[in-house]
Amino acid sequence: MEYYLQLIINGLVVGSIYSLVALGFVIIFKATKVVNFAQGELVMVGAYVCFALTVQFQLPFLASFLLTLAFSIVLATAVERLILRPLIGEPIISVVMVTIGLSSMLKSFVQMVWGTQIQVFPAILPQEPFMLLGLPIAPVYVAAFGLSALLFGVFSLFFKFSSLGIAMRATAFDQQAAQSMGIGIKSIFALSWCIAAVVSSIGGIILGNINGINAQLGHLGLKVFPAVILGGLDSLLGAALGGLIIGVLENICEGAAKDLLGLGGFKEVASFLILVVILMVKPYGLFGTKEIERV
Amino acid sequence: MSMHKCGLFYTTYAAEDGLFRSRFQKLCLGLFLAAMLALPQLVDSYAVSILNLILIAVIGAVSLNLLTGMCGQMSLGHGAFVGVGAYGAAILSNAGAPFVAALLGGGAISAMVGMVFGIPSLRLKGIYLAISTLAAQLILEYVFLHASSLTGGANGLPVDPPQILGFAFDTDARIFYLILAVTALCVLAVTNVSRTRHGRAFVAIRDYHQSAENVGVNLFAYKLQAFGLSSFLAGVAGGLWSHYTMYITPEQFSMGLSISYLAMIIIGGMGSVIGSIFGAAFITLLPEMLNLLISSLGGIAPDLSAVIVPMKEGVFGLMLVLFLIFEPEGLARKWRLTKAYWKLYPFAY
Amino acid sequence: MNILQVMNLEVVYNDVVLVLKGLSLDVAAGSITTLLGANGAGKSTTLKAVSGLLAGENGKVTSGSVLYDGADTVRLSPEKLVRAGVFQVMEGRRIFEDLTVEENLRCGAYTQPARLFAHNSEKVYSYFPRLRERRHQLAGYMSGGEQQMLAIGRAVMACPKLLLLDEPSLGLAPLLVEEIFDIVRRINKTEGVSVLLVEQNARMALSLADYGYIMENGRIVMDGKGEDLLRNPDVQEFYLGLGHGGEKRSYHDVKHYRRRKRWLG
Amino acid sequence: YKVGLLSDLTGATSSVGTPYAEGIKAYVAWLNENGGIGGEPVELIQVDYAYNVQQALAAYKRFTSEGIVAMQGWGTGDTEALVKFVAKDKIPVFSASYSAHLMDPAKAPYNFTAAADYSTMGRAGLNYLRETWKESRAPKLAFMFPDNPYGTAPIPAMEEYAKELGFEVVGKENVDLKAIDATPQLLSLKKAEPDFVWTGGTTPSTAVIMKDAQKLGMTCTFFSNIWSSDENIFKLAGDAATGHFGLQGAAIYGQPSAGMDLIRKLTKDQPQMTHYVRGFVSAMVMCEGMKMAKAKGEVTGESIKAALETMRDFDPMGLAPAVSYFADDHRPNLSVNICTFKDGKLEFVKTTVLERKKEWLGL
Amino acid sequence: MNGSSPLLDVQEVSLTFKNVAALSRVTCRVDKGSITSLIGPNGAGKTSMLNCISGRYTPTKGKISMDGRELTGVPAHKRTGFGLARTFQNIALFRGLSVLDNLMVGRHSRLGYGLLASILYLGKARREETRHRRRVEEIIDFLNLSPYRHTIAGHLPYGVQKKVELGRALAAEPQLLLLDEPMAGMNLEETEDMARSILDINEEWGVTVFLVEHDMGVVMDISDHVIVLDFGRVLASGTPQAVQTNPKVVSAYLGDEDGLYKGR
Ligand SMILES: Nc1ncnc2c1ncn2[C@@H]1O[C@H](COP(=O)(O)OP(=O)(O)OP(=O)(O)O)[C@@H](O)[C@H]1O
Ligand SMILES: Nc1ncnc2c1ncn2[C@@H]1O[C@H](COP(=O)(O)OP(=O)(O)OP(=O)(O)O)[C@@H](O)[C@H]1O
Ligand SMILES: [Mg+2]
Ligand SMILES: [Mg+2]
Repeated sequence: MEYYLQLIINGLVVGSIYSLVALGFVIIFKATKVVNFAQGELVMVGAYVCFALTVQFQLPFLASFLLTLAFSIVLATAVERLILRPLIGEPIISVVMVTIGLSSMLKSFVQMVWGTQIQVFPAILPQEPFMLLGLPIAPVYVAAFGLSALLFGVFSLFFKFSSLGIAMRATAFDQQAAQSMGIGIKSIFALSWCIAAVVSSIGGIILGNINGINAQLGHLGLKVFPAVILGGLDSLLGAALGGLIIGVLENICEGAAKDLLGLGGFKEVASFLILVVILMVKPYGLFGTKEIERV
Repeated sequence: MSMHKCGLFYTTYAAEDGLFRSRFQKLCLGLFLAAMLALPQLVDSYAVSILNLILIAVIGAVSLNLLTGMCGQMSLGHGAFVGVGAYGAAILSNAGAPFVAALLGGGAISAMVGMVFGIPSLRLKGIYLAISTLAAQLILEYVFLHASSLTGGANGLPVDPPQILGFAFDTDARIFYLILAVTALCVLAVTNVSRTRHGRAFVAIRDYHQSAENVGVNLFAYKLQAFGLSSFLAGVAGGLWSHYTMYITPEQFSMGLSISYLAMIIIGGMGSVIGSIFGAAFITLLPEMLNLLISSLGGIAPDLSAVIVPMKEGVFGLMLVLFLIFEPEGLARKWRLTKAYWKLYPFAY
Repeated sequence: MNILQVMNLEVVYNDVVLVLKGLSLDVAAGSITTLLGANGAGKSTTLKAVSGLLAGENGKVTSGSVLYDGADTVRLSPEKLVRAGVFQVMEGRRIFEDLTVEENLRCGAYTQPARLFAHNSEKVYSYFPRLRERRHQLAGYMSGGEQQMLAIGRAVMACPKLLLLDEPSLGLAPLLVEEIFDIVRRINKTEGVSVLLVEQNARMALSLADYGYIMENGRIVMDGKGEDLLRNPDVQEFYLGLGHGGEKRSYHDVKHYRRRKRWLG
Repeated sequence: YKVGLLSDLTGATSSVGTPYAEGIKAYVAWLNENGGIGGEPVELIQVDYAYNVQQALAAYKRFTSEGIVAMQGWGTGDTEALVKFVAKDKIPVFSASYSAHLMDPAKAPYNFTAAADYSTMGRAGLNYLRETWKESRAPKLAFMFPDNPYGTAPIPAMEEYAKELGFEVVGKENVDLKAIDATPQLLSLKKAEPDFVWTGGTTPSTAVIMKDAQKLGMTCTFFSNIWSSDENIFKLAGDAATGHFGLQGAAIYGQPSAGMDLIRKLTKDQPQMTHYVRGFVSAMVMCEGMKMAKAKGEVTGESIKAALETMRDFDPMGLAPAVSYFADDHRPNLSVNICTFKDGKLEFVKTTVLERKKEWLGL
Repeated sequence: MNGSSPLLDVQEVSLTFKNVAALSRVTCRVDKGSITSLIGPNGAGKTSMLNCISGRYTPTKGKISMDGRELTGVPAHKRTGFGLARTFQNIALFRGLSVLDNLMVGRHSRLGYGLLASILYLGKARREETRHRRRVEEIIDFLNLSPYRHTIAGHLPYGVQKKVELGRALAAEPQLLLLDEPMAGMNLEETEDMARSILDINEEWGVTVFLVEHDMGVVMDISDHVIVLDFGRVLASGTPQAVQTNPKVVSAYLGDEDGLYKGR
């Protein structure tokens, strides 16, 4: 029993990383209706930039952290302007494909600048794990957990109560109508990408602390899909919880599939399998907004 | 002075409906086919093998276009459906089935699997469905790897080159004719579907599923048919692939393959059969061209090529982005424009 | 004093389709002006050209000018124009369906300081008591009329000086049409908002408006005071559906020939 | 002579594929400066296939149409996909995919490798651990590997050999190559208290395992295969790696030998990864085969293969255990370098040599 | 009234969404050969009623039958087989298909060949296509759509799109045609045109029409029978003359008496 309990805790802990990345994804979706397949690559680029500044340029961590955020903002603005804005109003598959193209470009960019070797992050956070119910937990995960909780709280309030947040949701629903309200949709788009890129870079920095970085780091983005879809694409709560749930499910499945079915390596598939089942029951995820379909 | 008709007039509906409406078009097609038939004799085996890869990709792309471009059901698992066909055909072939039977059998298995994974389309739409097909991709990859008694698991599965009536298609040039024939049939099949009842129903579902239902289209049945037919053809592509490469491993049917099929139909033009053909050629040729470029640069400036190598993936991404931004209707539109120009030539205005 | 002057406006869509071909009209400050015309005549295009929303649809003003309060606004972005007091209620309501009624109103008030929100929303709720009942409901689930009220409510929130209304009566029940028009009149009278109204419902529009324009094919073909236009026999025949004696025609009597009389313009 | 070089410079395995390809190129460049193959240079045609089988296939076709006589391959997927082609076209291939079934000429007549297969490595590791095991009870063994062709390849062979040696197998867990966390798998293993754990992934995934194991306070010793323990292990795992073992098919940079002196000269004392050394060796063995073929007559794919199969105890300048191939057995040797992780460095321990058992061929 | 056998019979139909009762115990009928109109304030449940009939919504309670055959429980796509076709309040054309193909989709349920025949496109499929194409061309002529035959529907002007939608519904050769606000957003000329088409469809083709419309000018003029809904209930039902003088209808829907002409 304790074994399963530990699996659950570990799942929550790892899931918080997924939540963190998923939140960035949902922010973009909520404000622009863009399904961003390059989320993982945004995370990766953030990690690399911070790495370059701290290790290659020997800047103090705080300085390089802030510079990384600044870089993310520049990158996000450029991406939004050059790549996504021309696609406003195109069908979903085009937008998906353009972000896939973007992910290739970002990956290639990282390989060109930093090569394909594994790079190691300086240890920013304390390494000494602490115990929770008999399970040692690395401080990195606590940081991820705290951060995703914080971001979730802040952005939930932001989207619910602030004018800007409401304007973002309005823009996502109908850009032209939003424009007619005097909402500057260009700045809304740029802003939402910036927010998401900043969140992602922070995620990248945390992730880099776990196991170094290489050009394959972006694969984490794939992990985020079960999380956001499970939670509902446009729900921050969904992203936060979805990440945790997927984390836990993966752990449980790993344990249970072993114990019960003798299947190995089930972890990776499990989350997707469960996802499909849940979607069949709740087609818009747990907290996603149902598309209003009236004729 | 004789009068030539300007523009095309049809006297029957059937004639208007024909695939190749003018004598000129028929002539072009004939010339094209003749050129294709002569090609293996004229170029080296590398070029023929690239053609083979393109033709197989054409089937995959055309079939994905049927599902995604025409019926509007985005699939991120097409590569895995190709894989199902590849394994299915390989297993049947190894069990002694004749090539044609193995190929069709592989397609049939793939069609069944595709329909099973099409079931979520009953309830899911748009990106939610896309993600559930991504699940199909990962689940199928898992099966390829773990059903080792059938698929050879990690070690992969060897296949013999195809044989029909004792004739072995064991060189690039020989198998080229076989692949060409199968590809032509598949393309014809999709073209036919696109201009008949089913194709129209697929587009109707894509454009407005509510009203499609009210004109009598059974949404679920037709979506399943789209999934089924699309994966059948994907399976045929897989069968050709496995018999062509003679050795299949799970890695060959990864998510990357699914994405490149999507790239093909995007670059070619969604919903357009001819576009899928262009797209398949483009995406297959792109890395080859880049590699050739890099090799030739390597001779001149080795340092430069080291920088360019990692750009390859970036170029792929950039192509995708540029096409989506500047030519969202893909190469198919370029083709239409060119055709329209030549049709009126020399009276183009 | 004209709050809006449109002079020789030409608008092109997608760089090819010329939709407005030298259109001119004026809106006197504090008045209701109506713009009538067939489908596709370019009425909505005119409004979008004024409010700056053309860019989103690949449309461009190629010549002519739009003077709002005496200043040319052709190059201004829609958000600047809203801040300057030009607000368009778009055709087809275009409410944000997955936002609540109140959130929709907050979008309308986006350019206004937050402290005015309570006061302005109170004003909207007094015009449309039904919206108050539904303030926390998702707007997408409301009926057509309620959505139209919300669309106008959003405009009220923005405190415009010039209100552009595009077919506000579309799909509304007769009672509601009347109600909406009453409210437009009230907004005009009590707040002094100038209104440029595009309508298919010529009878209502002309009886409400101080001045009217009739357009065909991208040009103004006739204009005059509201009541004058109402009495004009051509208008009566083609826009009001009255026979020559001024009595209502029956649809059974409309014969199969296609009437396609156009004013020369 | 033209030789194809299929490398992954941008794909999933590019972090190790790049140094490997560098090693190959360095050797060939050096050889060409020193007389080539009997006076004729070896021309490498390099293609990056981004770890994509279809591109590998196209690259191979390009190689053949340019008339290569031999090829340096790379990963599992592409090597397997080309097995039948190279057999038909009679092109010997040296690849860095050390699956046991590639060693069997009956199945893959034209495939060669310069290092022992994964199964042999695993066996050698077990052999060494058993030798050093002092306690009287049977040592407990567990496996952790990614669920992919490469990861699963040696497991059955190792399980069998472990039983033979008197290990008790207590668990098998999968850890994905891209895993950022191996806690659930380790938790499940922890119950079984293994003494030794095989890690058959890549360096990043091994590092994750070692770190998480240290965190969980596990005391087992890890021994990891050729791709999961290179110089990066310390960068990633820190001192969590200390004391564990890695298996190598070639020398570690700095391990003294004639070949190492050469490499030092060529790389101007820039430290290189063991993959570089292995690529170097692979090219050397291949070129040796070409030289032998040249000595007998024409250099063709067929003659290279024939020459290689007469190769006996060829010493690749001390950079790797001596290599011999037989017409019915393409295992280069059954010798594996065991090294340990100490003081932030890889340290050579010994070379374990196993008997060339017929029944192990291809398994 | 022409003929009194009910083609469509709605019995005690109720429809509730989470907490809204869109329809409550609605009973009404549409006589064969008639033009029957359904009017009522916005949100009264008119579209919901059409949706129940066409199978988009499933009534929570009650029964709908057509020509004596029970419709309840029949999936939407099978209802064309009962002779039912409809148009939508907001244009719901297949934007990517040509006008011709839109109408051919309208005939979908009348074409019988299967997927295999589609793939091969020989013999049977080809003959059927040609045969039905001929029929569709007649409808195109009837609605004066010939200039747009091969135009992509999404590129057409609003008024034409509305007509194409009507054409698509007609292509199914229905017995009962449900029209949801066909005149909305049209000017007088187009309204007259549309009204004329509806009358022709009714008179010449003998199609029964069930019309939802806010344009009282049209409704009162062309209907044989009018049903008024309010808050999901039948408020009144009868001849146009009877309905427009009904005080309940006036206060709930029409407003003052000239509300009648507010439509125009
Ligand atoms: N985004 C666009 N791209 C291309 N053409 C357009 C676009 N919007 C409108 N048009 C064309 O411009 C013309 C005028 O359109 P507009 O919407 O201004 O007409 P309208 O008078 O408002 O008609 P309605 O009464 O139908 O609202 C029409 O022929 C229409 O097809
Ligand atoms: N899918 C749905 N989910 C929830 N409520 C709905 C749904 N469809 C309709 N309603 C509600 O049912 C009621 C009736 O709506 P309906 O669309 O039938 O009105 P209507 O009479 O057609 O109005 P209008 O004249 O504006 O078109 C409304 O209150 C509406 O909010
Ligand atoms: Mg308009
Ligand atoms: Mg309605």
